[in-house]
Amino acid sequence: MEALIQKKSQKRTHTFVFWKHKLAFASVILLIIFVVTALFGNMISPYAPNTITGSFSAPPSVQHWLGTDQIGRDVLSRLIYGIKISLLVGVSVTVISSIIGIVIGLVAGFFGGKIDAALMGLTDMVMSFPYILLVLVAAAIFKPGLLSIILILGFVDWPGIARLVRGSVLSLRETNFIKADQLAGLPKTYILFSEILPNAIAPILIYATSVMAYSILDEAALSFLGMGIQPPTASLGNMLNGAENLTILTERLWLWLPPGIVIILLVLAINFIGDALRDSFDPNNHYK
Amino acid sequence: MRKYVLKKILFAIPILIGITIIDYLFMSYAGNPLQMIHGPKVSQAAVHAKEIEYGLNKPFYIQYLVWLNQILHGNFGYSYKSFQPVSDLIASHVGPTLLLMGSALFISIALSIPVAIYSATHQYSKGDYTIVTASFVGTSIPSFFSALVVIYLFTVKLGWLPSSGMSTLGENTQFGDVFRHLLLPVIVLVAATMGSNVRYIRSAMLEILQKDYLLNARAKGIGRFLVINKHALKNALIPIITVIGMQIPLLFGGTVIIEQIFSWPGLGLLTMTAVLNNDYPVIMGVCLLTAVVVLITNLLTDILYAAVDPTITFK
Amino acid sequence: MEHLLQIDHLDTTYTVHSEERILVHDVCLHLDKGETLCLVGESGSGKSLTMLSVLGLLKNNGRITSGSIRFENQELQNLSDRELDKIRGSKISMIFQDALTSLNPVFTVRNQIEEIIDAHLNLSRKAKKKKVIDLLNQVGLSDHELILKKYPHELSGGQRQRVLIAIALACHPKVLIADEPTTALDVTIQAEIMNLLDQLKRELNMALILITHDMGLVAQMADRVAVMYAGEIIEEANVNDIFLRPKHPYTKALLQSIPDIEHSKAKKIEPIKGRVPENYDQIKGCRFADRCAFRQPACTQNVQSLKKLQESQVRCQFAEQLLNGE
Amino acid sequence: MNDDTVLKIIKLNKVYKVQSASFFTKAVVHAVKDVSFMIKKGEILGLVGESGSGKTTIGKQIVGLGKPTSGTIQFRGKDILTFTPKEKRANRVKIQMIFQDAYSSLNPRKNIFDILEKPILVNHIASKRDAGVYIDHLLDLVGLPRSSKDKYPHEFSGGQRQRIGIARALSLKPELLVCDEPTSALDVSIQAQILNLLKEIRDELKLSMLFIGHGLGAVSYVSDRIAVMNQGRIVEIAESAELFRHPLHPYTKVLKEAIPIASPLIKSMKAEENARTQWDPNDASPLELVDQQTHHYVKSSILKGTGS
Repeated sequence: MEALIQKKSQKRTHTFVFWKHKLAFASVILLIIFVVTALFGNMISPYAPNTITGSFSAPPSVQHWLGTDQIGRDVLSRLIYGIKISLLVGVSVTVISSIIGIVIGLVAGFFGGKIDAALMGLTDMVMSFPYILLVLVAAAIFKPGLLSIILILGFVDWPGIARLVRGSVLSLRETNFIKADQLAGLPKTYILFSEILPNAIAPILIYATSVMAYSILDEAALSFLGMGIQPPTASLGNMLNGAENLTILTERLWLWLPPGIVIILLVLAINFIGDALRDSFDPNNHYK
Repeated sequence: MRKYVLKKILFAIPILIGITIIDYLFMSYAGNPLQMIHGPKVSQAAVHAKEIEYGLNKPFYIQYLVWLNQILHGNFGYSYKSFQPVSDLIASHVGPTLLLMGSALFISIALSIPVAIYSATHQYSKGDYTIVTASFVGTSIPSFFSALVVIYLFTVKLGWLPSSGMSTLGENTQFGDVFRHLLLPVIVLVAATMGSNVRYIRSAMLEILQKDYLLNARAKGIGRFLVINKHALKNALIPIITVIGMQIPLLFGGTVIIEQIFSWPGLGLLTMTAVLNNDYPVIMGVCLLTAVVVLITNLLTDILYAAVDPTITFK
Repeated sequence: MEHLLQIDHLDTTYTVHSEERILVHDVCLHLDKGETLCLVGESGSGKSLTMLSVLGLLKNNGRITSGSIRFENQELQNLSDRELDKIRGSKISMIFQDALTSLNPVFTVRNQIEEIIDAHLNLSRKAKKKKVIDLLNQVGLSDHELILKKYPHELSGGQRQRVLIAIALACHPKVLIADEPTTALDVTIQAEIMNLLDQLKRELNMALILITHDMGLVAQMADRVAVMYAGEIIEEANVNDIFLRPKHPYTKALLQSIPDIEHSKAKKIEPIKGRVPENYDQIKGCRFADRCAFRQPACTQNVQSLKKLQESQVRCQFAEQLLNGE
Repeated sequence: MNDDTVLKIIKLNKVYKVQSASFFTKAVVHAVKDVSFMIKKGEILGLVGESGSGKTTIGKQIVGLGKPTSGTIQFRGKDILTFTPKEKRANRVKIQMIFQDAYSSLNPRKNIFDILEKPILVNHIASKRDAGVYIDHLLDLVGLPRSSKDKYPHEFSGGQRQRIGIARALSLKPELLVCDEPTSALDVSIQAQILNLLKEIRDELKLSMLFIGHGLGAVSYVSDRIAVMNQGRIVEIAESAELFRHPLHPYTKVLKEAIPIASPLIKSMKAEENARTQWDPNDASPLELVDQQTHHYVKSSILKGTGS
């Protein structure tokens, strides 16, 4: 029974399951919209994000669709800029932490022994520090800002990927095709990069989507706490910052609801795409 | 079993040392450890004298050992801001945090398990689909945003619940009052953690539902209830323990934000204040403490695994 | 005469990629008291699915789409899951291929044996204790206290399979379904387990359904044999007819493809060319046609049904011609 | 040194250290004990025994996927354990392996051409230009259509995958093939195809093979001689027809009796309850020649009647 199912072309399964996922489809569309918005932000946005263009805290109007903030900047323009920052942080952090994680995971898994023990010890250590706390400390020591946020998040987000890659390498190392490669005298580097790594890509990719989602959330949280992107630069997190003030919270919903909703949609889209990827890489998933 | 525990403890020691080294490095990067012990308002000459006394002219590793010795004696230094011993500050703030985290963790897990089991046993049904989608929505909402929303709804609009502090000012601390103050932050933390809990337990459960031993249990005719709640659930305890273990460091982080928004007088608030004031001794003290707590949690999780899974002692 | 278990025209459908696939088609089987029926076929031929259908143990995406399953004159399909639970494990028991994965790793042997007794029999503590010891004796496990305290991973492969058999026998079933119970075991242990099953079957006057792909086991164990191919029964007969007078070309080919130690050098084995078709439920005519050495144009056009030929039932329209030497 | 001896194994031992329940000590598993045998050119030696008897461990040591604790493995007269890296390169590829699980023995992300081409190029079997022709030839040899080249492993059935595994092993022009239960995961009708293929290849290429198996029918069908293993030791070796006709060692007898014969007229599959106590598992006596004609060897203790 199981064997019979697996015989079905995997490729078809991938696309089939992927597109069947209506939410994933909607998410892809949504993400494309966000990316386009971010890329062409300065063309789309009605005003410059940091310029005062209206009266203080004006409610939504024809000139300012989402109103203006406490010092008269256009909320929509700042929102568009914030999306750009969020995506920038998300992508950069994912790339940095993936590279670190993949290298550490590959080295640990392939060489094993003491190297493995040392690297995994390090991984455990980084994982033992409560995540936000570590970032806060780092943000307190280094000057907060876009670059430091990216670097800080990038350097604390890798342990998950490292563990994942190490696990894949360890299990792939035991497969017969890697043994056959060894018997055929293929070079070690070839086995590691051309045989093992491509087979570990799928779980890495899935995990990377969640890193991206988390890093966007973390940037927003840090900026919200005032330890992330510093004003006047707009970020979805620091736009929400003012809502700790009771007047803004109760009477100026346009100042905090839109950035909040945008963060949710952005992260949700990424999460759904990750879930769809997981489904599509696991052909058995739908028979459970 | 005892040997297994011993082994796990032995393996935890180097990690613990590593954590203190990282902590120490951060500390030295942030400032002179002497200042941290005595505060910045000490004269240059006195500092110099102390430097020799504490061996700060000695090699780095000796300095580290001196510092470690202090830590082991409970001396985490003094706050820059209030000049109180860091250990006292931590001691007075740890209770509220434990209360908040504990309630959130308990409720989150207690709700997640039945929801996840329902979802897994009704896979691809509408209910399952709704639960999974909701869990994704849950994990995608930043907790500070949901905090703002619940404050807006329950405090501002409905006026049902307080949104600040741990008790009403000027009144004697009473259980009911603390409970009312606790509700909103706990709701937010539960909402933030439940999504990933449900998905993790659900996928673990799905895997277990595929196992031959469940088919065999069904073939025994012992009834669906026992098959799920005895055979499947006992095996699912391991992933559930894992989830609890994973939640603790995450909750520590989550409480920083939540305590800040709800002015909950716990470690998170202490940390945030310290961060904003560059009060490094306090930050480092909290960091070290939480890292140790996380490590101990990991240790406990491992030990619990062995208690739940009879095959584990042989690994 | 009514049969103990009778399956008529059973179709079991699975939803695979939102496609409906009939994986078990038109299966008719019957089983009498005290008889051993072997269900033989290659992997994916639908043997296990047929038996899981009987017990209502199909996965969520599988269901019976037509046919009837009658046990002691009762239509099993009309029963609710709760009512079926009264039959499963008590009147019809099933044991599975891999004893290690079939036993729950986190419960002791005692717990797993007692649980089935608790579910079906109302025994006092003392009676239950005695029952458990009797069961262990029956399956040839001595050193009771030690075995009962153990977890499955602490037992050997043979011991685990014996425990599984003890569980299956606990409530004196009328039918025992054994799904490849020895494929994971060594040949010497297999012999022990098979002899045990055979002996218990006689002692308890049980009917045994043995699912296997090993023609050797079939020859040694069966009274009657049903050969399955691509979801259908293609031949059903008593064991002598199957081995000495096979009527379906697939059965013949299968017998010729088995190497055996008796005349290993003397005869060259003849493999069946090709492989089992993937989407066999889409095939209109005979499902074996494209691998068959005697294929006729009509084979792929006509729907083949199970027909009586001498003492056998055969799903091949040319079986009689083949029997008479063309 | 006889010229047509391809593989000679002398007193091979393999001891594994495994983590035991206690923390500070390591348990020791003696998987292979004093195993000696040889394989001639063009000969197929079958290796049978219960699981855990050390069959696969021997196979792994021969191909170099593990280092023996003691003993020598001579390939064409040279001890492969003392090879320099250069010698290794030149000689090791002459010993190839066919795995039990054909699916996991092929990289799922590469098509058949890529899977076959790389080892050929690395070992200079054919140039990049000639590789295509050579691969066609290999596919012909194992009975797969040439169009298989562009397909991926998941597009094949179990039997076809095993054919690809065989093609890959053959691509390096090996002189010895270690087949580790190559048919035990396959259906009966497919098993026969693979067994016949292996025999044909042997006849055509004059290859030597070590055929490890637990299906005794299959092993005796392909093998010229069979070695019977029990608890890490070889207890009996003989030509395959002879071995099961005149088994001498009690374990071989038990094994033979246990086989279910595919005929309802012959009652087989006997299992005596105390059969397993008829021999001493620690019997370290050497193998002794019983019959020159059939190359029948058995533990000397059995002949002297001291083995039981």
